Amino acid sequence: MAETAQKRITDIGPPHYEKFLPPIIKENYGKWKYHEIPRPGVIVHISETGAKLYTVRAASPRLLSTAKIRKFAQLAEKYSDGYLRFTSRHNVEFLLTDPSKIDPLIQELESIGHPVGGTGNAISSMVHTQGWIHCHSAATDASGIVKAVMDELIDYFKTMKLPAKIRLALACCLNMCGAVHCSDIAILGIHTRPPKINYDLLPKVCEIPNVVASCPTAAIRPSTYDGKPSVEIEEEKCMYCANCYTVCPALPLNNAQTDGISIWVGGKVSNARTEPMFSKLAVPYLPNNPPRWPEVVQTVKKIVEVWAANAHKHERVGEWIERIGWPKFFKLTGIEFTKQHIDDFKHAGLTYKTSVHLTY
Amino acid sequence: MAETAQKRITDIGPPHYEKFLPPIIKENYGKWKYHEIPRPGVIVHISETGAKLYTVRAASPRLLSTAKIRKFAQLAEKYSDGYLRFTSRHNVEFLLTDPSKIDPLIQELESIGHPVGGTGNAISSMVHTQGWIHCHSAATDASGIVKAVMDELIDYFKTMKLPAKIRLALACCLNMCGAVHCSDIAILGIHTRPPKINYDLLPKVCEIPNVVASCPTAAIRPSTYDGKPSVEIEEEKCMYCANCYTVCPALPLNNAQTDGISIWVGGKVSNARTEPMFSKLAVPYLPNNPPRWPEVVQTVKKIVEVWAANAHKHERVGEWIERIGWPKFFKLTGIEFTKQHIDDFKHAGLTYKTSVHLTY
Amino acid sequence: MAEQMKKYETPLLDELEKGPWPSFVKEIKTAADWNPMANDLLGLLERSYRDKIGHWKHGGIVGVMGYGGGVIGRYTDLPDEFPNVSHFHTMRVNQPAGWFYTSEALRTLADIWDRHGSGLTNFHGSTGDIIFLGTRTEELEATFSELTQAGFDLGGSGSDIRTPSCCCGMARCEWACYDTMKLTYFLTQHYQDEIHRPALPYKFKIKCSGCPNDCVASIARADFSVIGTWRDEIQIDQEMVREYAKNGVDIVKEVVALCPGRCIDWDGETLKIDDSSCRHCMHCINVLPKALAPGKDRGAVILLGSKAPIVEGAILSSVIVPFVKLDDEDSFNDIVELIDAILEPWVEEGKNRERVGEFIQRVGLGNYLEAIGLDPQPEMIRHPRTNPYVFYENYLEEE
Amino acid sequence: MAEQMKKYETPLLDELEKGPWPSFVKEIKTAADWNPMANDLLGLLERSYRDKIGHWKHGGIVGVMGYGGGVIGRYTDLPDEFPNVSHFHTMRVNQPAGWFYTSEALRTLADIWDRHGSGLTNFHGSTGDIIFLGTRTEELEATFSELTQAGFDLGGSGSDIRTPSCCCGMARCEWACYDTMKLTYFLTQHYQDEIHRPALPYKFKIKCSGCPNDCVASIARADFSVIGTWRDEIQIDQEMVREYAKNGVDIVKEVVALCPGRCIDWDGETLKIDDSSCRHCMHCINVLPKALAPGKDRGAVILLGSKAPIVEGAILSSVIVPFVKLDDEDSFNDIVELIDAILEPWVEEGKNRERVGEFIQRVGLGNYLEAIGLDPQPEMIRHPRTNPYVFYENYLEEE
Ligand code: SRM
Ligand code: SRM
Ligand code: SRM
Ligand code: SRM
Ligand code: SF4
Ligand code: SF4
Ligand code: SF4
Ligand code: SF4
Ligand code: SF4
Ligand code: SF4
Ligand code: SF4
Ligand code: SF4
Repeated sequence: MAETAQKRITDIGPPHYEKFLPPIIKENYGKWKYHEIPRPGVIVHISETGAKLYTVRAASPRLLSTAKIRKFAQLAEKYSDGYLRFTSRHNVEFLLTDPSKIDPLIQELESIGHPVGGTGNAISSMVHTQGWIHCHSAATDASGIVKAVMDELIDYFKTMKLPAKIRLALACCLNMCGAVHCSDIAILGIHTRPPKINYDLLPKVCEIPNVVASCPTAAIRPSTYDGKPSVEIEEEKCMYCANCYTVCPALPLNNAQTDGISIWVGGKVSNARTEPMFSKLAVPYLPNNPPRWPEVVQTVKKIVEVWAANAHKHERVGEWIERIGWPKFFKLTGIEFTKQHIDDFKHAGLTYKTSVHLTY
Repeated sequence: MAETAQKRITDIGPPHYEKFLPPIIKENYGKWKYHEIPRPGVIVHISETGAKLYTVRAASPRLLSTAKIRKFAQLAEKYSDGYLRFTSRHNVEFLLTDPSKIDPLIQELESIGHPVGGTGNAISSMVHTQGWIHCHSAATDASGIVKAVMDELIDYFKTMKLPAKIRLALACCLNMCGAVHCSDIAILGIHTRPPKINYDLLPKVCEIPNVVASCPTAAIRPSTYDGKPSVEIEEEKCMYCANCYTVCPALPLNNAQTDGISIWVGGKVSNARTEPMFSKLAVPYLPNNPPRWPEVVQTVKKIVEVWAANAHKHERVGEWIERIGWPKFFKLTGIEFTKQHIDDFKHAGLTYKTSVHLTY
Repeated sequence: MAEQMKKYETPLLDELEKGPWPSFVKEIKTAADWNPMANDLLGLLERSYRDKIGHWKHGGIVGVMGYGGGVIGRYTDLPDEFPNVSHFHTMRVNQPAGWFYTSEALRTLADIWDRHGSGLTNFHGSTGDIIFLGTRTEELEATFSELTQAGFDLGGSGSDIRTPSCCCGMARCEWACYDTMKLTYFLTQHYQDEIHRPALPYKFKIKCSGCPNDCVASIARADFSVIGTWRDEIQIDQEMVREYAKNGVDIVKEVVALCPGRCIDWDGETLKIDDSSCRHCMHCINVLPKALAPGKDRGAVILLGSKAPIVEGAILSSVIVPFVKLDDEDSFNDIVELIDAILEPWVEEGKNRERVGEFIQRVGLGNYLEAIGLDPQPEMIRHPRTNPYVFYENYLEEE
Repeated sequence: MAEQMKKYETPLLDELEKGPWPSFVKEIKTAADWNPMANDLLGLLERSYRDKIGHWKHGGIVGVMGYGGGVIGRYTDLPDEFPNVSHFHTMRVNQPAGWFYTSEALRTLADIWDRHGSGLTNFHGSTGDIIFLGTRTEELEATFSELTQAGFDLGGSGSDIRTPSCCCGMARCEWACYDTMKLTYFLTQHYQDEIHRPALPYKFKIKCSGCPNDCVASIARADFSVIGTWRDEIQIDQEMVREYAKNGVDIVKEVVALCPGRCIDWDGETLKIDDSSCRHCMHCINVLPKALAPGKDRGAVILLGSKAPIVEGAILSSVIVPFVKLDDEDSFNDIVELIDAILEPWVEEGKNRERVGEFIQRVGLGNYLEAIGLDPQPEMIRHPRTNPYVFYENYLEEE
């Protein structure tokens, strides 16, 4: 195999995207004039040239077997001349030029369990992460909760009856790979106990100064244990961020009994109307209850429905709450307001209410 | 005088306010129904009972001689049955029941140099502080600048032609006794050089640990000088707050050459429409130029006039800037934007522009 | 005395006698005509104008017997040249609530000060006190004695409760949602000891405004801010609204569009307010004072912690009690209980020169609420936390 | 191999085969039918569902020759029970810009992964890569070799530049203000070395959105965010506006009232926009796509520094270049120069695991701008400082 090594190709980057663009896109690149959404899951883009591109968007669990990938490839060949793409929220999109193929494609997608929708004022797929499928850091699973939540909210994926877009996301630990920090509703896996120190392992695999430096609340101090260099954790100072665990495998926080989930609301990314906003804490703790996490599903559903019933048209969750005020959000959703909601981190003082703009 | 000492009265508090209320107020206390401002400086309050109270508001320099106080007392006796009050912005108000006395009172006030006005959409008196009249900490004078600014803006005191109220204030050092931090336009005395250490005095009058602890940027370290305990100041870390000077007289910052003035805009206190806001830095430095501080006067005037010409009705300075955006504020006023405007203190990161909501 | 006084040349200050705004220089000169302290102040101030620098030294501790507060010590750094301001201490005299006076009361004050001080005053200081501007140490006790004989007392200074102040409220304003002057007088009397004898980590200021317009700037300038409000419907006189419209008020642009609750509708005939979304900002009432008025179920919001920037940056007061009725003695006593509760953890654990607002920021509002026995409420915050760094101690305890 | 595979009972996971949303469990089972790694993953995951805890260990450093990034090492903590996932490393494969594929390309990828891995993938990872989910160390090099033969390469991981990603832009969107895919491809190619060989203090992500709708969430998820915009007038087709109005769009409520620049007027006939006050938020265009369009003078805003909360709290990207044209190779090269300038002080002075956004917050935006040679502009800030703690070094120097 020395030969292979000689021919080793590196640093070529991805294939050029043009190779994968259908002719209609090449011809109308940069010439699109407007779009319409004739039905949920179908977007038609009309070009200056008059050309029309029909996109059919189907749900994806993101975790795909190679078999399913081949199936998508086959569908693309059958309906869209072999062209397809994926979206920034991991849906799959077929790029059609022949409108008569839309219905059959949708039928076939639905028949293999991939509902069509997610466009316009809908719930699209949830951005999410690895969870128990692949990550050492996870405080909860990712795919399972997404499945349970979306099963319950499927109607909002397949229709466009909501006041505005609503983006759901999930991250299985505070690292927030799902970048849930700017989502309308975010589900976040959390630890609620300080790390347990593995005294045997620690001196072998961790650099103590790094570990000490990693802790944002200075809860970790160098110490010795059984004559060996180690660390000491002031438990009351720990807020379970797991940053120490990221730099030191001997400090696991995972805990089957006490790991759980928090729910966040009101973030957004787009600049439409209001500036991008962070999500804010709605529910500090819900238990990990596999396989279907009913507490999480019901809480998310409740928030979606209260928002749907009360928001003005085009009002994202955060915009709605800004208009009605947080006290009303808690009242309408029935979520209890607790000490945990009150910020106590770096910029906490700026989150206190410094006006009498209150509703009664 | 031992007798006096025995009869010594303490802790009686101020006289009860009822002693000083005119009969019309006692009778209509809590019964006022609405008010009108028939002309600048005159407010009439109408009671449920039909009673009418006429208030005539005159400018005051706040620093009053006892002679002037007696003059006010005399005017009150002549026009308002001996009743008068002062406002939270230090104007004097005469409380009349007889409307025919309004004109003569105004004439007399104007004739002794106390113009009438400050009501409605006007510039009222400037809240201000001691300056070189009385404070050891002052980086500039107070009364002199106020006089110079108000001489220039008098027309806005005597009329009500501005888009909204506009509150000006001055504080002669960062302690901000004038609480200028929430003013439409604030004038602030500033030092721009680190303290000069008086090595002889320091060990005698200052507690070194207190001095070290007082510095928010940790610029001060304990040291010795000439064998005596002292402190050392890392000059690049100092931002001239004078907190060390407050706790230690041996660390003066006052400097005739480099003390000066900064201008702040867009603060407000009322809850009307928008929530209370802090003032923000408009001009980082203007020189101390007594007796009339022309640079300060012209800058303030310019801001007032640009605001007056561009704001919508009822729009305070801060509300106006929020609508048009800061880039336009700098463009319209011609004020240069510099590194100093960019926050670098505790919550600096939150002042960066995290959206593409820009105007071009 | 007068005949021996120096005559200072004041070319710079003379410039500030010109112009339409009342001149503080004229006031000083008026006093300087007969009062040597005022005269030396004039000379010293001219010197400051020339030198572009103040000529006062850091104050020492001076005061009247048994009091720790109420006097600001002050000495010039040029005592040889200006011996009459070698001492120039300020006395803070507690103003009557709402700053109402009779001519007689003013004269009494002027007489006392002419006998003992510079003949110069501030009506009033930024905190609200009457300021007697400048006298010698040996005059303090005598001034104090005459003041108390006349029914006046000193205000606060140093690490004590400062003289509470308030807007004119029910005395002259239709919008007062509680009796600001009554509450202020009550609190001032109740806290006499705490005002006069500094025993706190730092100063503590109280200001009472009758409505959300906050005419004493309490939300920016008081550790303890009481701001009147209502919780039922805004009172509307539709006839009057129409009259305003007829007289040229553009109800849509000037009122509807500026309502932060976006809860007003105007069809040209009737003004409708969705009071459940009203933010109690006062704007619509301010613009249409004859037509609108605060509701009838009135009370106040209590906010805590504002201060100037030294040294952690300025703070605005934040909501600690979203609504409280303030219509009888009992409710005033409840305020006293609340203040006492608020002071306790701060007095015990506050650092020297740490204002209560800074203390709360340091220990966290949640912990502070626990310490003073108040339940967390969403009204206390602008929004819940955005960071995930939650302490789950309570779940820990539940185990 | 298949015949020797264990059959796991998965009562808990089976519950997640039910319901209308596509089931990831079905996907795993499909692969588990023939692939022992996928099969052991199924068993292990069922165990996690039972235990309510993950069964993965902290990853070690694994990779392909000469690259430091692109592979995430992973090992189960139950290797005896689930030997086929004792190694289960992820490979990150760089996606084509805009995530467009041909069926052929997809099949090529599937074939490679069937030969070397678990038969499971993510289309795509959160950063945008194609994720090949789980294989053994010894398969990495072979997979890499087949990938590059097929024209694909690995993406980033660790402290390197991560795979840039972008919205579909001009390929399928009428609002793209610059060619997102072209720029993304250009940058990806330019930074091959920096993507594959970690040499930064921490990760550095690049995302390109064609307009302020920001469909790749670049402002929240990229250290370097490029967001398209325009600076001339919004293009209006009045006829079409009227048609929307006729068809039931309430122009006043849905458009005028929600415009953050408060710069739209609609009299029932003509829509007027005061473009000098337009904030470029896209809302009016979003609601009336047939009638309105971004202006013709198009380009982008460049923002810097966003990241997830670990460990100082989340950051959104903030404006560093208020407007830049991006219509030729030169302008792309300018972007490269800018990125290089941005990286330099951070690489030199950044702490280990300090993102560029955190670095800027630590050293201060003003100082950082100086270091990279950009002038301060008011567009870079939400508002000027509110605290008076200004460093006057420049005045010092002037002396
Ligand atoms: C395909 C995709 C871009 C891609 O290259 O993959 C895309 C495509 C379009 N977006 Fe988007 N957006 C896509 C992710 C996003 C994201 C990112 C995200 O969700 O993580 C955002 C920011 C979300 C946020 O603010 O949190 C986003 C915010 C928007 C908005 C602004 C919505 C708002 O009012 O805040 C619009 C405008 C609209 O829909 O009116 C928009 C509009 C559109 C349009 C109509 C643009 C056009 O003319 O083609 C496209 C169809 C929208 C639809 O689904 O109804 N797109 N769009 C992404 C589809 C994701 C999916 O599968 O659902
Ligand atoms: C007399 C005084 C209270 C007192 O007890 O001393 C007072 C009295 C009134 N205020 Fe005030 N305000 C007084 C200081 C304030 C302050 C405090 C300050 O300036 O430091 C504020 C907060 C200012 C701020 O936001 O920075 C204040 C914010 C208001 C507002 C809200 C204005 C706004 O739109 O933001 C109103 C409503 C209005 O004028 O429409 C108001 C309205 C009023 C009314 C109309 C109330 C009434 O019905 O009687 C009074 C006459 C106002 C006028 O001058 O036009 N008053 N008012 C104070 C006069 C100060 C002076 O001499 O000029
Ligand atoms: C006289 C007065 C200014 C005036 O001209 O009106 C004043 C004068 C002084 N203030 Fe003040 N403050 C005065 C109202 C204020 C206010 C405004 C207010 O109360 O509404 C503030 C801002 C609000 C606040 O409390 O934060 C204020 C914030 C300060 C500070 C900063 C405190 C802080 O926590 O940020 C200091 C510094 C200190 O306490 O060491 C200070 C310190 C001082 C000292 C005692 C100087 C010192 O460092 O020792 C000044 C004595 C000046 C002198 O020689 O007479 N003064 N001071 C005001 C009191 C008069 C009165 O009793 O009515
Ligand atoms: C695979 C992926 C999640 C997914 O399921 O899609 C992922 C997985 C991991 N991320 Fe991530 N991150 C992934 C996108 C993100 C994103 C989203 C994004 O890029 O848009 C973020 C938030 C944005 C950001 O960069 O801040 C993200 C923020 C983190 C962080 C926190 C970094 C920070 O500065 O705040 C960590 C912790 C770390 O770096 O030590 C982290 C660390 C990790 C590690 C390497 C765990 C670790 O501590 O070593 C995870 C490996 C999981 C595994 O076993 O496969 N991951 N990570 C995403 C990469 C796929 C791809 O290349 O396409
Ligand atoms: S969010 Fe945490 S647990 Fe989930 S994939 Fe990212 S690092 Fe792993
Ligand atoms: S989990 Fe976070 S807060 Fe707790 S010890 Fe580790 S680094 Fe510190
Ligand atoms: S602002 Fe500063 S200088 Fe002016 S009176 Fe207050 S403490 Fe003295
Ligand atoms: S002036 Fe302020 S920053 Fe400078 S040394 Fe003194 S306390 Fe520190
Ligand atoms: S605060 Fe309200 S009640 Fe008090 S004077 Fe001002 S407007 Fe009237
Ligand atoms: S008080 Fe303010 S929020 Fe309430 S209705 Fe009037 S304008 Fe709107
Ligand atoms: S970001 Fe703008 S240009 Fe890109 S897909 Fe979204 S709407 Fe179109
Ligand atoms: S893009 Fe946004 S700010 Fe500009 S006119 Fe349209 S709605 Fe208004």
